[in-house]
Amino acid sequence: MKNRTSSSIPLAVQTLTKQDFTADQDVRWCPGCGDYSILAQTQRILPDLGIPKEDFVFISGIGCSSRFPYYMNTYGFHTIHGRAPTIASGVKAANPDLSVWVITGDGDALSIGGNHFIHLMRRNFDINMLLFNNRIYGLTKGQYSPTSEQGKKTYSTPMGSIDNPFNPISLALASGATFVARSLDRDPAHLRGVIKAAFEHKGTSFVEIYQNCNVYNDGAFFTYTEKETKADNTVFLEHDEPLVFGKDADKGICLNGFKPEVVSLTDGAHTPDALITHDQFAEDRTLAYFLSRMTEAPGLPHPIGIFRSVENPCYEGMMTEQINAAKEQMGEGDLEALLNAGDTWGVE
Amino acid sequence: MKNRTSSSIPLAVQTLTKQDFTADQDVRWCPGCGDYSILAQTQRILPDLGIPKEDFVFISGIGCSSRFPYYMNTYGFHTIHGRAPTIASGVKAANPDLSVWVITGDGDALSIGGNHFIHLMRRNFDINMLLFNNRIYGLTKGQYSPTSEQGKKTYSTPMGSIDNPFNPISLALASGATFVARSLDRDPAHLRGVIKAAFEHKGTSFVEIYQNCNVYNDGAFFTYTEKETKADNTVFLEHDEPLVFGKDADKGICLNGFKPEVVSLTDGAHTPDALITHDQFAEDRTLAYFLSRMTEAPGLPHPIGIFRSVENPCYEGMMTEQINAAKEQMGEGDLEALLNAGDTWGVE
Amino acid sequence: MKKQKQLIEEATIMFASDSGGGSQIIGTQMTEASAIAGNDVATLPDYPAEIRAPAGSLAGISGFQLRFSSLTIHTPGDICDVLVAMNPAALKVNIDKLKPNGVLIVDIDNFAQRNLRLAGYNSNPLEDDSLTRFQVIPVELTRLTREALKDTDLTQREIDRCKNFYALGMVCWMYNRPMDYAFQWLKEKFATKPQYIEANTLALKAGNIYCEATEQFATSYEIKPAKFAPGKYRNIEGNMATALGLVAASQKAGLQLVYGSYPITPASTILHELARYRNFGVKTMQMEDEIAAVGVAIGAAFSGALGVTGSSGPGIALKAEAINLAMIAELPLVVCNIQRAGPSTGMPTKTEQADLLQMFYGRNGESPLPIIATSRPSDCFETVYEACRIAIKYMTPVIFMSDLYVAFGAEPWLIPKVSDLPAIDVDFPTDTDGFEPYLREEVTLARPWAIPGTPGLEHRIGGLEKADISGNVSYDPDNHEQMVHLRAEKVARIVEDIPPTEIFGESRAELLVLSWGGTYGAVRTAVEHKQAEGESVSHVHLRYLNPLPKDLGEVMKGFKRVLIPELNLGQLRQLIRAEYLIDAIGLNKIQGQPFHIFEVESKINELLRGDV
Amino acid sequence: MKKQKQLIEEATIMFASDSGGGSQIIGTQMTEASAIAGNDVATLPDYPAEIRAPAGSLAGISGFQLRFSSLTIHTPGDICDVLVAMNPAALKVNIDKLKPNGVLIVDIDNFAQRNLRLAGYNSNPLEDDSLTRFQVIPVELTRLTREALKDTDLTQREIDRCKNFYALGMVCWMYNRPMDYAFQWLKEKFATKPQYIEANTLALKAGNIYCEATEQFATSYEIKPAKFAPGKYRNIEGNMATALGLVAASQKAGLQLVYGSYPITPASTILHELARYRNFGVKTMQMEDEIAAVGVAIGAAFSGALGVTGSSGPGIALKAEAINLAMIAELPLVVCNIQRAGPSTGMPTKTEQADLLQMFYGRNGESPLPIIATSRPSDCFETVYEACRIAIKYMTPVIFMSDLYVAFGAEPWLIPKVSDLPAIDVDFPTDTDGFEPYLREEVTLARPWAIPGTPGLEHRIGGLEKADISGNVSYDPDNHEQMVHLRAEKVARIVEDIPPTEIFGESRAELLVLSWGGTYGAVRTAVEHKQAEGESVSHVHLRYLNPLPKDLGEVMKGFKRVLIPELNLGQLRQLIRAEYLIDAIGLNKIQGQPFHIFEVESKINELLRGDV
Ligand SMILES: Cc1ncc(C[n+]2csc(CCOP(=O)(O)OP(=O)(O)O)c2C)c(N)n1
Ligand SMILES: Cc1ncc(C[n+]2csc(CCOP(=O)(O)OP(=O)(O)O)c2C)c(N)n1
Ligand code: SF4
Ligand code: SF4
Ligand SMILES: [Mg+2]
Ligand SMILES: [Mg+2]
Repeated sequence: MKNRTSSSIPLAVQTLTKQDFTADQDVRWCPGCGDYSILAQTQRILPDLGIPKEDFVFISGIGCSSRFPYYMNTYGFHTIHGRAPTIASGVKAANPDLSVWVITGDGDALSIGGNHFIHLMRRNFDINMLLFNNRIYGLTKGQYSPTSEQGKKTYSTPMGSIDNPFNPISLALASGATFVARSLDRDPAHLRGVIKAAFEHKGTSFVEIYQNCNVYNDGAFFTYTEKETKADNTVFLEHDEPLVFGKDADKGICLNGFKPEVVSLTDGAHTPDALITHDQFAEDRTLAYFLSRMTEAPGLPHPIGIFRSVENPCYEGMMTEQINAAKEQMGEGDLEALLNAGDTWGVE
Repeated sequence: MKNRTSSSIPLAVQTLTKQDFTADQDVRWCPGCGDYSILAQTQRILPDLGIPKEDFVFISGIGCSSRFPYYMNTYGFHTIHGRAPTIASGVKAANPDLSVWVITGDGDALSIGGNHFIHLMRRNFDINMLLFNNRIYGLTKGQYSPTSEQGKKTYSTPMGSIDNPFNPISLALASGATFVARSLDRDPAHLRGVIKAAFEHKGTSFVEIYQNCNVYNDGAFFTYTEKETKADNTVFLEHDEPLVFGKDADKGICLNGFKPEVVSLTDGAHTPDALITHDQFAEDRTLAYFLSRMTEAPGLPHPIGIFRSVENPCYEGMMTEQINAAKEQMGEGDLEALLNAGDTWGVE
Repeated sequence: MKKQKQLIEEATIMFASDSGGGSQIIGTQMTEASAIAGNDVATLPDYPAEIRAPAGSLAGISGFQLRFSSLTIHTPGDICDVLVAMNPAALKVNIDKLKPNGVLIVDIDNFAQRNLRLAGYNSNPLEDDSLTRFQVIPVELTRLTREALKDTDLTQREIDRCKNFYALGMVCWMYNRPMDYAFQWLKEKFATKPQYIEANTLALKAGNIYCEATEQFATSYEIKPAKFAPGKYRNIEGNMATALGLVAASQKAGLQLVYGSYPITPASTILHELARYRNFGVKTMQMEDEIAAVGVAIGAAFSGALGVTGSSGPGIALKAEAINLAMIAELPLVVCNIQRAGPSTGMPTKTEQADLLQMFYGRNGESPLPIIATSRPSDCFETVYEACRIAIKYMTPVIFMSDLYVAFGAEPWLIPKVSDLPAIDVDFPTDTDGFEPYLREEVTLARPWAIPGTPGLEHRIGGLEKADISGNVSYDPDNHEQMVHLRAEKVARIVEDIPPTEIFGESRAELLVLSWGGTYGAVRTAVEHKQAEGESVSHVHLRYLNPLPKDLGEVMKGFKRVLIPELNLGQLRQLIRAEYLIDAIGLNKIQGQPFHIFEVESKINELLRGDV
Repeated sequence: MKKQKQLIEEATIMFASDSGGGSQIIGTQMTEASAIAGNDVATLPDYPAEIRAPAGSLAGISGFQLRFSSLTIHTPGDICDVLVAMNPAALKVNIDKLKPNGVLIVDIDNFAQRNLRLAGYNSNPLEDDSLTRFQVIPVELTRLTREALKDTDLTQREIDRCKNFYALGMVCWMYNRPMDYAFQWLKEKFATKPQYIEANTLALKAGNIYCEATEQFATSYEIKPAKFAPGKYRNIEGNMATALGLVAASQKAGLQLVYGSYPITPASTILHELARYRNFGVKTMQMEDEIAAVGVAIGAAFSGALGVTGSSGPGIALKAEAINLAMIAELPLVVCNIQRAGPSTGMPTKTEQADLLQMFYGRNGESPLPIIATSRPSDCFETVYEACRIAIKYMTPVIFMSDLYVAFGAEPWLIPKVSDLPAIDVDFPTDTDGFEPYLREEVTLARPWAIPGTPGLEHRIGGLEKADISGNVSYDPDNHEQMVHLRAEKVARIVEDIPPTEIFGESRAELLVLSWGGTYGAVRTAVEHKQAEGESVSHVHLRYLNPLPKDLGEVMKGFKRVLIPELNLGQLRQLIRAEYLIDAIGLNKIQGQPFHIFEVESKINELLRGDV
């Protein structure tokens, strides 16, 4: 559906509203859960995408986040734990005209579903994945997840977890993802923008959304989302813009060999020209990977925004091409001929 | 076992030979298969590692490569498809003194076993994984694998495969692997060196070995392994050395922003100083990642050697620490006390 | 006003509130207090579906049912004497469980329009006639609690969270329960937050005093201690007992316990519990998925540890391939299936016992495994211990089956003496002479557990068919047949470890009720009742499902008819019919709920008298 | 020398060589030639275990057994008339399959010391007395082939690879087979390598002439065409027929076919075959694992395609959780289980039928699914077609069972007319009026297949229990019970689609032999033989396993005893016993090999006469 450009949007579609995307089921997340905001932003942005409601399909695994499809008045499939990418791939393969969305959690996508995650990225179906990363298992009541920081004390790790967490952005990039972004449940405008960009990208779009689980992991991302700390601890990635951040846009990031370095833009020693300029369209994914690793170095701000956005052929498109080529070469399949192919003989 | 230093090797161990590691079973790979060389190099290097034979455990999944343990006169477990990392983790967790090796194929590790692969890397058990990458499914007779180049024609893809292949090195790095290397079935000395280094590394060691499947994918790596082409198409990574390659060591690789560039060392315009110097111990993994991506750019040589080797705490070690800490805090577990804990009451 | 005190045999109470409202906590408090007071107790927590729903909504109601008695009881009761409903939704969800003329305590402060609407009430049930068949006791619980705590430093929100203790104080008064246990618990729980200790203690006392003071409460009840076999007791939840059983088995066997798991309701609490026993050397590993979880357990078993994995139906399905590997590799492994209501994701917070045939047959090829099932919370310890013992003795994976009802229920447990626990002998061979990886022990047919690190016993195992004795890969047709039979025979021989079947009641009678798993309590009680009425009915409850006890066929011959009540469509019945060609009759309930005693009774009536 | 020509009814030949040695190729050539000549044919390729073993080793031997006949046959034969053994290992592995006085053709050039040792012979069997019970025809096959091709440009290695065609030439002479088919095949196969066409053609002719010329061969045989029903035929392998059946079903239904799979023996060739039909719009997707494979099929089904997945036992085990999802989501899906010998990895290149109960019960909770099984290569088409038809008609996953023996075997297939294929009606609703995702069709209980992209029918499905009609999530106890019964009832109603049971033989007799799956041929032939001897025995072969035909209970009542031969430990028997309380008797073989006819016959004898 993505190839419908906005100019060709039928009128009926343009008049859709958030309400049209709201299902009649009671929303059952804990009061205060970050999932509400993600739902609301999705419901708000969808009417703007210019495609009819019936062409949206939301597919999820299992987890708090994965109840999402029930609340969307679109086609939806709440599948099994970790397997949403596979079912979404089937949906898209069978009908490339649908706008297919995978809704998943950090456990769903990266723990049990890790394999499907990396393979979805490399196949580059035109599917959008929203990963609600709350760094915890919400639905099963608070065990650590593959994105929980090492040492995290949870019900299953009373002495602290001992596995190193994944960096979902790095993993997606290394798996071959063509669109990789991060956004925040508590930054509605940014979130809507990223969801829209993900939709517009042709190929698999991976969006990690930091999501607050106020029951089992409250405040996990407050450094990046709350007013007092946000500006100094995040850097918003904008294409072709230097990496500048801080309350007064007073800091920037330089490259030193392969290492990022924070510099002051007010001490006169550095100008924005010296900073790394973001290039989300870079074919080479080293920059994006480099940015994704900044999350780990102390003192560095957390990158938010689109890390990479590169057009590559989509799986379903190539499949269609093969089918067309085959039809051209061998002619449209003729069942009678197929059954009678090879060496046959008659008996009277 | 790895903490036994060579100085403390008991004599009996030192006198082990390749023969000691050779099982009494007939080797059943196709004549000419690259697996033979990997087996031979492993059997040759093991006696030098200074640990008793009974402490080696080889664990594999399913595939041609995965028959490997049957040919090693050590403890071995030929498990099920893709799951060797999990079983190896259990072996190591239960007995950290064992030297645990995972033998796997590109399908076994990266297709069905992809999730266990990435999680093994992040947990950093002191386990060594040798991945025999022949870019094909050997055992099931020639379907494409997740490392097969796009467009590959196989039994299951008569019109060419349409998925983008994984880069196992990138994936391992993004997953958090602490030791990442690549070697060649047809370079016995290099292979032995890398196997030894993998063993010596404390933490998960990942070694990708380019392996020729002469039946279903013959010559897949000849550019990198055969005399005529090898020197110009590979660059051997050596710690603290500049990236120099070519028949006469006449070419080098420079960094241009985030992009690698081949330069001539003979035209006077560049000296080795201008080249990228390899740092396998760099904490930051961007360099290693950058090197891993070189495989894809045309004109660039293929890196062979150790991409990254960094010490991080191991899962089994941290587990032991927690156990010790718990014993210290709560005292060695007393079963009688445990059963009688909480609120109890007596009935006469 | 003079209050009356009445001696009664037993009572069943239900606490119900929003899931954050503390019903589980006060339920547990009351349970502990009753148990310590010497009653027999049985509990049934009823968690809401999956996620915390908005306050006041039907989907968010959390309930805790508790029965305590001066007699021996086996279930948390079919129906309640008292319902404490903290809001309209709690009332709506649970009112059907209150017996006619039962006591209904409600927090009327929560019956505002908004809450009524959320609960789907068109009119206020306290004001219309819909509750006339109950003794309704409306209490201004919110106001009273605020009043009682007005001098504390807590915020209003914090104060409101003490309401549950106010209610607990009331119930303690009603049943003459000392509150010391709760005081003590508060002290430990809030050791670092003394203001909470104080506030909840105040609330507790205030609730208690309220009952003493107000005329709403005229009678309190006394329930004498039950008769228990002598010994030391504690109150225990099923999953907690399972965790302890695993630790005990590993300790008695002198083995490390490695528990690989992936969170899933209702199995997760075994993982949580075991994770607390690092000082016993217990290694819990939360893995990336269920396959990895069973994988580490298998690897640990190969290394000589007690490898255990636990999950519920959907996760167990994922483990099938790996369990099959452990089966052919003949490694000891315990697989705990804490069943929940299926199929598929089903109703994850509800109970069922519909995975029995999955455990028998859910693997490719002929893959026989011993299967044993626990019957009640206090039985989990012994049953899972037995699973470990069999696994090690016979070198085989063993399936341990429990279910959500048992896992989350609690009851008094006669704490065993460590020295009385059956021995678990582990023999890691070291003798290289004549060692063969698949040379079998004569009686058990177990192969040797030769573990890595043992000099001279290096060998390879795997999932391909293996030659008898040598364990090498073999494609020999006769060898395959022999191995298939040997593996079946090994499991069959476990029958020798099974004690003779205990028949509860006469060994020859009209009707045998045959049951397994968590239906024990309801079935046993129903049969007790019927026997007390002089009916010709007996009960056999199976712990061992595979193999079945060898005398079972004989036992069944003593009865004209056999009734098999199950929370599925007849899975044990299918096995019994196939094995013994007996026309066993099913009583099948598949509602995500345990049997009520009366349901079993009326089926017995039907069969004995032909009333339908 | 005057050669004799003898008319015979049938012959069974076995070609055996190293796996690179071309036995499969010449076996197939001879099969095609015989089929085209009008014989009934049946084949049994015997692949070596997994990997190509070193030349000359026992583990590397690849065999191809072919029976051709002027009568109707159902199996590739119990025992061979001719064995062509290209080296000592080929001889050793297969000599037991040669009948006494059978013809043994060996390439003596390959009987050097080294080869004998590799095959584990202490002395040369051609020189000691061990082969005296056969007609040994030693041929210098290597030398003769080199001689015949000495004028070509091929290398010696290339020349040696033509030996198989030399052997084929000989066998063609022996059975008076025209070689045109082989000539033609060579032309197509080596279209780009004319030197290979020439060389192999030369070898073929030389082998033929050799027999004509040398005294070693005195007699050739002629086998008349068999009587077939009129129609057009082709020779077909089981998996190929399965692939065609899937394409046909999708075409007749007017649906896209999406086949998600992960390679595994013996299912992979279905994937390979289907991958060739892109011009039919067939989308084959080789996925990262079996779970993903069934996942894409389910997603495709949700989108309105015919979603199919195929695997073998271990892979099917992995799919269980997802199949259960499709079951509760009530989506059409076809799951092909091409069984191999288990348990675990087992013997991947051998046959068995031990996954039946896994297919019935290998999922958590009550998860009923229709199950149908094919009986022979030519039956795969119709059976898998029927699986698709049922899946779509009843909106349910359907299990299609085949096995390695059927999958790799070949036989003549009466090609159906496309117009004669049963209709498969697909109705994608578009009417929004009164649309409910779980409102059922009255007769079939199928829910509507409302697919994404349809305006106004937006709805959500999932793995949680769903409310009747609306399909919303529901935890209501009674609703759950109702849904469990509805799902069971839906599958039960498929019984109405099952034709009355065909009894081969009398409908009242001493013995009924009841079979399913790939044992058809051996059982049918055994019963034919016994009936010809006047014995009171009949045969029923089941295609539908779940539900069972509704007249089956009645049918079985006509017989004193029921024998169920199976390549497992008695899985259908278990079902039949439980369902009908009949003391069915088992004949169970679990050797990775199909039944021999005589095995079934002797069991029948035993039961009819009490000989043991
Ligand atoms: C096969 C299977 N294993 C385990 C579960 C239990 N389970 C449900 S959701 C979940 C994890 C949820 O975590 P996440 O994906 O982070 O989602 P969140 O609830 O945090 O949004 C688990 C373990 C399941 N439903 N199915
Ligand atoms: C669960 C399961 N699925 C599929 C298979 C079949 N299978 C065996 S090995 C293999 C792939 C082998 O490829 P790779 O790992 O690259 O090993 P190679 O044979 O090339 O060394 C497959 C698909 C299996 N044994 N088990
Ligand atoms: S448990 Fe956490 S993630 Fe789940 S609904 Fe509640 S707040 Fe949200
Ligand atoms: S098929 Fe390929 S990988 Fe397997 S043994 Fe043969 S040559 Fe080696
Ligand atoms: Mg989460
Ligand atoms: Mg491979």
